[in-house]
Amino acid sequence: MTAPDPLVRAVEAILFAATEPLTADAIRAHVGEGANVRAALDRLAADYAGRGVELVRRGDRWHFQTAADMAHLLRRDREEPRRLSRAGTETLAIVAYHEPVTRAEIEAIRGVQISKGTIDVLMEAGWVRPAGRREVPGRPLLYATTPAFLAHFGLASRRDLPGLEDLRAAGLLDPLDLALEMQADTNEVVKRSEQD
Amino acid sequence: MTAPDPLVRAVEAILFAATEPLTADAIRAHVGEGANVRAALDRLAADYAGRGVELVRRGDRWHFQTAADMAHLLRRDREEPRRLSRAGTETLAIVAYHEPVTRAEIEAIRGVQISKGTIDVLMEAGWVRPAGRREVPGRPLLYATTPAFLAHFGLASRRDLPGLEDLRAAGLLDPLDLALEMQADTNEVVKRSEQD
Amino acid sequence: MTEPETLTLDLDGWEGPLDLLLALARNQKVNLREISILALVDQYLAFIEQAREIRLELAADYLVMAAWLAYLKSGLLLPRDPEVEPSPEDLALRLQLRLERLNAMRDVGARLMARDRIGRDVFARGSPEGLRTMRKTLWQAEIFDLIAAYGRISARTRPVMHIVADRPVMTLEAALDRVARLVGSTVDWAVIESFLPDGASDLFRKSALASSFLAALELARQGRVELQQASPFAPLYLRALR
Repeated sequence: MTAPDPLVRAVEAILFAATEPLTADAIRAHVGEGANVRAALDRLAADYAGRGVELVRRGDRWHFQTAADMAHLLRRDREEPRRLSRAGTETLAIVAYHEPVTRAEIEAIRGVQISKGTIDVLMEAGWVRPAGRREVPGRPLLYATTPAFLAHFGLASRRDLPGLEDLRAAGLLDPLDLALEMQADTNEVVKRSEQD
Repeated sequence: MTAPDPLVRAVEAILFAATEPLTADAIRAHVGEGANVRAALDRLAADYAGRGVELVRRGDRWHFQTAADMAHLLRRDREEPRRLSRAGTETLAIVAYHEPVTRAEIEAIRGVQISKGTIDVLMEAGWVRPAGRREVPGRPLLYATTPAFLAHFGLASRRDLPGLEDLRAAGLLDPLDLALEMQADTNEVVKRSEQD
Repeated sequence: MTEPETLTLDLDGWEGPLDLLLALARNQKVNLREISILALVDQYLAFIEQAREIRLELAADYLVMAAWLAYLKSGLLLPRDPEVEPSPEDLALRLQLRLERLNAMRDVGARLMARDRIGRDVFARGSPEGLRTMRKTLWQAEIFDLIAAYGRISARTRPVMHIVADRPVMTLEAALDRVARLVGSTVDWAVIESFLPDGASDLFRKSALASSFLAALELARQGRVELQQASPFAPLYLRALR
């Protein structure tokens, strides 16, 4: 490596020392206002490209992590992160691809009620957060993903979600009223068949 | 940086992800027997020389650490404004009007005991300092105000503090009794002028 | 197509009727856009029938879906009634869309889980030094707070001298003298106000009235005058007792 300038060294040290991904603003709080942190980050990303450790951007936060192709060397004697249940995986996908989304909308897509614990597990993992309320009767809580979600799954932004464009083009991410409408139909059929 | 060979990249990733310093043998357990780990470590040490992060050897163990001269950047001061408590304000006022005073004298004047923290806060704020000891049995510590105290409160000297007569004139002394008496006088004047 | 027996054994594994329908649809081994809804409905109803035969407890939502699918099936088979909205074809399309939607979320969920994940495939620094924020309290107080505090302490702890303004008053002794003297000079009942000095200021009159009243009570106690009052707050009369 060529010896970098003091600002690059400072940003490098700060990101190495940080316990979580940092925004450029958070870095600036350490190195001083007026520092061109973005330029330093770009320089660092270039310096580390192709090394065993890489500087990556996740959303508006940056962090160092080991190169993905080193996984086989590092996995040994490490426990896998807790495996998410099918309900958890689907719920996370629905939140990520539809956010912000209500619990009722999640249930409409899955066609089944979700147990209380499902969203709790995702929030505990730090991947999902409450994101205000939808201004409709009942003001249901909305859920969205977090910066930690992007970091954990190695996404530079939500646009990097796998298959996002294809799903959008196929109309599969359209608003959910169609699905909800059908549920209403179902309920109506039940009522009718009860009357018969 | 020039792109390093796979072994160097592997050792780099392993050391980065390790939770504690590793021996060359421990690294070899990850990358495979027969690997020239020492050569890779030397190459890494050279690569990182002069950067914000350094590869250091402690005994027979290796680890990355942030460069020593960057330590001051890993800390960040944040100032949080906070209002002085009533006890703190009163204690400060007594020190200002009576300095130098002992803690026992402050308590006698306040008529209330003061907690240890109260004077600590005033010293932390930089407004009060220890000012020797009173040469009486027990040699109690004396407290006085600081130049920073004068600066903060916009006083050229302690003589600028309003005296008791000023306080009385401003209604700050025994304010309740005075106010009532004045009101009674006013009422009388009104009645008299009504009779005239 | 999977044998119904297998499905029956697997019932606990289904996350609701839509999940079961999707599994059945996937078994048609075609793109979900080309599935036969009628065949799907038949498979679902057959499965529910099978479950009932072996007296398996079926959750209500499975039965609701069965009822809805039976309704959909009859709509698709019978000659079309233009009065019925939405049309059975619309309903079939929506069912297919729902299955596609769920299928898509299941797919991308799996793709998400297969990404290079932190702590499994890629790793953050194992022992970061950590960044520290040193909180420094910036104590705030104004000069007025300081002065007011000192005033408060002084008020609280200094011996307080109460100065009563000099006011015109008639003492009890003076009133006793005056009332005793004046009541002796008349024989008739006289109202107490007639014992008050003329031309006194309002404040002095009040004081004189209060003192004269006390004097009247004292003289009555001594048996020197008698008092008379028709009702509370009515005029109070005095006359000398002989």
